[in-house]
Amino acid sequence: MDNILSVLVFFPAIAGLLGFVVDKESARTYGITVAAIELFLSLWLWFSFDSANAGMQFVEMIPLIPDFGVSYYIGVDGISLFIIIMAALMTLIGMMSMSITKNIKNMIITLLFLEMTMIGVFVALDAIIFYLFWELSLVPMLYIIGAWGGPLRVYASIKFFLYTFAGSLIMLVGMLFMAYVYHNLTGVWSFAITDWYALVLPVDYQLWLFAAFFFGFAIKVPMFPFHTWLPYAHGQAPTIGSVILAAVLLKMGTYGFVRFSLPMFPDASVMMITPIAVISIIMIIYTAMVAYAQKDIKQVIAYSSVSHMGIIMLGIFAMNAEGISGSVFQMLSHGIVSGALFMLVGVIYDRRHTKLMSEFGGLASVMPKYAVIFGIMLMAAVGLPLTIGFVGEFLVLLGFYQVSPIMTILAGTSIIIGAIYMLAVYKKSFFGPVTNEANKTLKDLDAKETWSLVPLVLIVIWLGIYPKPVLEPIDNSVKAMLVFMDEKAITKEAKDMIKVAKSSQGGV
Amino acid sequence: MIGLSHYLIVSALIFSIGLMGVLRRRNLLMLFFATEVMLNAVNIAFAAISHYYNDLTGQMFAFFIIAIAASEVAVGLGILIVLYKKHGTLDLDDLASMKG
Amino acid sequence: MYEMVAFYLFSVLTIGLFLITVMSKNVLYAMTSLAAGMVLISGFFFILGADFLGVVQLIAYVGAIMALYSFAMMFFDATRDIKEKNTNPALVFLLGGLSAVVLVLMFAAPIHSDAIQALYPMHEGVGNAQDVGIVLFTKYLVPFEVAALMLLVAMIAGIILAGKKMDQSLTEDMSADDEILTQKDEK
Amino acid sequence: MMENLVYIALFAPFASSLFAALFGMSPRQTFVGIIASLLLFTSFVASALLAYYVYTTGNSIHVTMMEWISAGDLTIPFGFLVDQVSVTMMTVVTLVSTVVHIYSIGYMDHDKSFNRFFSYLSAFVFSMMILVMSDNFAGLFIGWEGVGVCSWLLIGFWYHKADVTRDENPSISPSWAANEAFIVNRIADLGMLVGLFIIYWNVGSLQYDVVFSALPNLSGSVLNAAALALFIGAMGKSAQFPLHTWLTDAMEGPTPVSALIHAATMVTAGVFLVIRANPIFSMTPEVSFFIAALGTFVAFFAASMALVNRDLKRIIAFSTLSQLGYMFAAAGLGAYWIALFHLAAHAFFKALLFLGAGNVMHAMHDELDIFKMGGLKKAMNWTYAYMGVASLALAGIPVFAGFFSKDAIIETAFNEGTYVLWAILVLTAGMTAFYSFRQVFLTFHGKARYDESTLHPHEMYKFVLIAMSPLALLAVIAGFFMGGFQTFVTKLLPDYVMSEHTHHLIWVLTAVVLVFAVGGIWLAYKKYANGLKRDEELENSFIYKLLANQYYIPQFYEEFITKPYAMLSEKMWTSVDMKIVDATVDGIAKLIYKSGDGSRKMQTGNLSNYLNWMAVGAVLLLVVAAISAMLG
Repeated sequence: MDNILSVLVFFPAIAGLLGFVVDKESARTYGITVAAIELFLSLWLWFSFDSANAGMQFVEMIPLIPDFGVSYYIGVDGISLFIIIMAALMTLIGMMSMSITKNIKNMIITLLFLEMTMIGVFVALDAIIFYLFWELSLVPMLYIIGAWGGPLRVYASIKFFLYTFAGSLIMLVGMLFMAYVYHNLTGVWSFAITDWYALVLPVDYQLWLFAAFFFGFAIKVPMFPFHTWLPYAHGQAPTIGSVILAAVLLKMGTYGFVRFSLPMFPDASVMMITPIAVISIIMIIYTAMVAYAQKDIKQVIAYSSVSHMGIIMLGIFAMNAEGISGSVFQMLSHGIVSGALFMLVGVIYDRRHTKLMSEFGGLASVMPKYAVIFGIMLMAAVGLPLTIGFVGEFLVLLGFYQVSPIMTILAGTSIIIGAIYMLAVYKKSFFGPVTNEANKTLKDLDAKETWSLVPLVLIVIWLGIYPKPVLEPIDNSVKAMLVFMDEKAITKEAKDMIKVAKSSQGGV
Repeated sequence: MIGLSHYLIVSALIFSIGLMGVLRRRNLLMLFFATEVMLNAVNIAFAAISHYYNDLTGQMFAFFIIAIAASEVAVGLGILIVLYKKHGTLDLDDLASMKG
Repeated sequence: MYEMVAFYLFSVLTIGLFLITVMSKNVLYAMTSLAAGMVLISGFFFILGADFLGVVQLIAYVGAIMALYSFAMMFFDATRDIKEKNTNPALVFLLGGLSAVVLVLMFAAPIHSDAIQALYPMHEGVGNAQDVGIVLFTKYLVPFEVAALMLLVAMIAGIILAGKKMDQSLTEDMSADDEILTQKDEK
Repeated sequence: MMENLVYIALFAPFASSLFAALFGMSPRQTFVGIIASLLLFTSFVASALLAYYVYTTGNSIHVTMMEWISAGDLTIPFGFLVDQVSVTMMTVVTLVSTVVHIYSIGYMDHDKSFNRFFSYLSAFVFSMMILVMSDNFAGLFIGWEGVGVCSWLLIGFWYHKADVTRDENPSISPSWAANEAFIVNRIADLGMLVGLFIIYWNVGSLQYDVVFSALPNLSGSVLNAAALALFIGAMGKSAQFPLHTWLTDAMEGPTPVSALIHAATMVTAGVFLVIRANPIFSMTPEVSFFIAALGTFVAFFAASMALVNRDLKRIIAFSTLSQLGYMFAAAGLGAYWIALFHLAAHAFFKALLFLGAGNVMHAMHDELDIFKMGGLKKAMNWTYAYMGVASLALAGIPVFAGFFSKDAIIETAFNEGTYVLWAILVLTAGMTAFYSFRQVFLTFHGKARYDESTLHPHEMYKFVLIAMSPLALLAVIAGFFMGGFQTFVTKLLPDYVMSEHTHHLIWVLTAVVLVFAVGGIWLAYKKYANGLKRDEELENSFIYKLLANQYYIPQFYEEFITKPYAMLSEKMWTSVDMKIVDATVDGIAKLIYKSGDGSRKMQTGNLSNYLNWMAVGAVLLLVVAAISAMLG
């Protein structure tokens, strides 16, 4: 099956279109079936993926506008493979756990379209196709927040849309300029990312282009100080929206840095290490503190997402295989863990219709299963060894240590302050006596919730103990990218900074 | 000798007259006349350039401008008549239903 | 020499006529001077050797368009002076004058480029109409056909727009307005 | 064969934990405890067999199970190393754990979360086994964090208790104490991680053997940084000043937990790390001396707080802290094997002491204030004997285990010429004797100070008392194995022998220590053996209050760290995030909205106006074009 990627991208969308004729009662089953087939397809992709090959695989290319070098050009490598699988997985699990009954059919169709755009972003190898899916992904999310959200949903969804859209437009300008530069230097038009990779740009061009792409990606990540749309979006979005947003949509930003900024502008990236590291450290520490001050569980997790994304950003700019591989792995880990945490918050919200910690207390006594799963996810979130959260965080900090020990120590405080706010949430909600009458009769997880959460728990532990099947393809692609970046870099600083694996030497 | 500049200057002057008309007229019909003036001014310029550069493209453009002017007048006048039927006036100051 | 005389004559006349068009309060005067100005513009075309264009100008503009205007005018009350309250005449003259000055300045400046290559050069010894015809029906065939289609559409649009309620006089009986409005509402 | 034993020793506790977890949410079932204990015993037997193998052959066993993380040049396997040091730890850990497991069957008898308790306890043992058996620093870190989590779970085992004020209960609540322990440990873990990073980027591996063989090539500053960072990690787990406050608060957990985790095993992980990484520490004399000095300070510091404390478990916790200080002093002075020996001996008698305290609590219905006890000797003969033996060992009275190990540490301090440390350690030995016997006398001697009409103290179950006997036995006789132990572990660890000079003075030194120890006991006897006579004047003195309030350090942390952090967080959110960052974004949006609103006035609906605007724009463009043409 050569065009499995196209199938992966368009199957959910076609199924979504067909979904309009599906009966309202069976819409949910239909959606779960489609998402399950999609997940199966993505797992098949993994199965047929050649781990030893670091380059792009399953490449498809159909010229769309030959005069301007725009083509339908998709492919997958170790970096994007697992994010695709995670997108498929989280869509399926999100649908399974969904408690929404209002307009369920619209929700299912929206989710299927969202799945198409998410997978499209991660397979796109043509900047225009990438941009197309990137922007399209906003629309279903806007609809999900705006139609099923909380009381402030209109404000939140518009803020989300306009904020990210403004960033993407700057990115689009960057893309067009990049294509223009490509045309000037080579005489042909091309929007293919792989063609752009080959281009060696002067440093000032690199800096401008880096800045343009930076805005698009940074707002999506979201990096401090562009993060304020996120708490609103999460706070107002329905559970499924938060799950997808945290698990997959945020990853688009960090993925963009790995796919575009690093290999295309190696010199600029190296020059920007310090500013970005500083922003990332602010993200890590500052948002962790803000998370600690929150009263609403969901807001805590929303802010903690920002904090964790800071770790991911830091790893990307470590410029060595340990850091970048760890970062990509951390994207998966954060996707699964924060997705699960949002689902867990959704569970209690369905029961109590409140997310305020002051309303809870002593939940561990009434909902032991829930407490156990929450506890496991919490430990994964604070990066406990043998859970998925540790591998990425450890590698990122390890990798960045080579760049700057002091900044690593500052960033490493995340393991302390992360524990502070997470344990505070756990203590306030789960420990202590059951004081609130309304909590005394709460039901523990039902079958539907259990079956959607248990797979995530298994993944969290499995990838914590044996991350190799995932880490190896990622690492191969990252190493190849670093070799490529090192060859391409023109300034001496960049050449020094970019550490190709198997050449370990370095100071404290 | 009459050069290209002469024609262009005449064209510019006529164009400015048209512009002035567009600006000071309140009657829609008169506005149409003013736009015709402007179109013709441009046609002169095209014809002149065509002549002095020995290139037919200018004339081609002029043809199409005439064609467009004709269609514009046909549709525009139709609209004017409907407007007049509806409001009994063609004065722009009385036709301000698009106020934001 | 004749050319020069003709040019200046035509220039002065057209500018004057168009000024009347723009300034006159009477629709009839305005229209008549516009028609006259257009005839004189075709004169420019003849001087410039664009014979075919000149003819088209006469036929299309003076013949067709002006005729349309005059017919249209029958719907309106052409005898009345048009009262226009001009709120800001200074601005009008400033903008018109400024654009004129700037344009004249620009056009009076010598054109340096000699590198302009004729895309569709004229041919010696061949009539203008023939030249135009060849270019129009080869290179500009599609735009030409589109223009034809556009004219057709415009014609139909014009007929339909203006053709409604032809039987009612609008200038004499204003109460017809209400009738039309009520009819519209019923729809 | 031996490999299988390694896996049995490692995974039997894990199996036990999983088995108990299966019943985690069901009501109490005794067989869960029994099976867990049996599995732990299996692990102990396997460890003992391994110890025997290592002892007889002198070989170490190295197995690699699988690869864990591999990225870039980093490769971390799940590898396990059984050598003289780790096998000692394994045996001690599994032995104490087995005893504690059996003990818990009796102690947790009435708790409805009985099964859950065993699941946690066995999980802890598994983590501890990973910690001691791992053949690389990352594996050690797995265990390190694993024991941290288990300790969090176990301290907060009675999570349903509400928070109270610090005056009512210095640890506020079990869940509060658990969080404190976890967070304080995390602070130290960061240091540990940094140590790992330093090692990795300078050596390129985290395997012990690779790292230790590469040490001579490293510069002094790198070594110092690595040693210091690793020691910061050790400080958290072993609760060294200033990260010590969590240990006494951790006494909120069930007493078997205090015995196993917060006395015998987990808190000694820091000492273990220093011993394990001795090649690094022996190459960094400055850091080592710092360790020794800090250890000595903590020994004294903790003992001083134990002098006046009234809480049965807290006194033992302070004494643990103090003894950990002794261990660090020994390790810092280069006497690694003595530190390890004291670690093992301490594990036996301190676990015994805690379990005895558990018996007392069980009898007294969770009363912990020794001022409200007294005269328990009659009802609890066995416990009295056990705690007496353990206290004698702790005080360092000859024949008992503590005498040999502690005396050796004090001699080391003398031998190294660090006479100040020596003097403090000797003084601390006297204090140790005093507070341990103050506790014994107040608990068991004199008249009952509790309400005898409502409370009828009774002895613990027989099987529990029998289960405690191996610890008692070892607390008595462990010292006699010192010589054998030395030859055993010094095959791996650097040997440490006293100089000739010290050797000559050995009797004098021992006598000095003994005088202090016996003096301490005598003082305690004088003051407390015949009941409690409260001395109001003393209790109101500044020093007494200072000690009773732990030098006000918990209060200091609360006022100057916890509260400001919470306040700063709140400010960050309400002022910075909402009022600056978000308000800026909203401000931009408002600006655009306002400008749109303002320019709406242009939309008059009058075509003529629009034409004017258009003309203005066109003319402006023309002017710009003209000017730019003129300029360039």
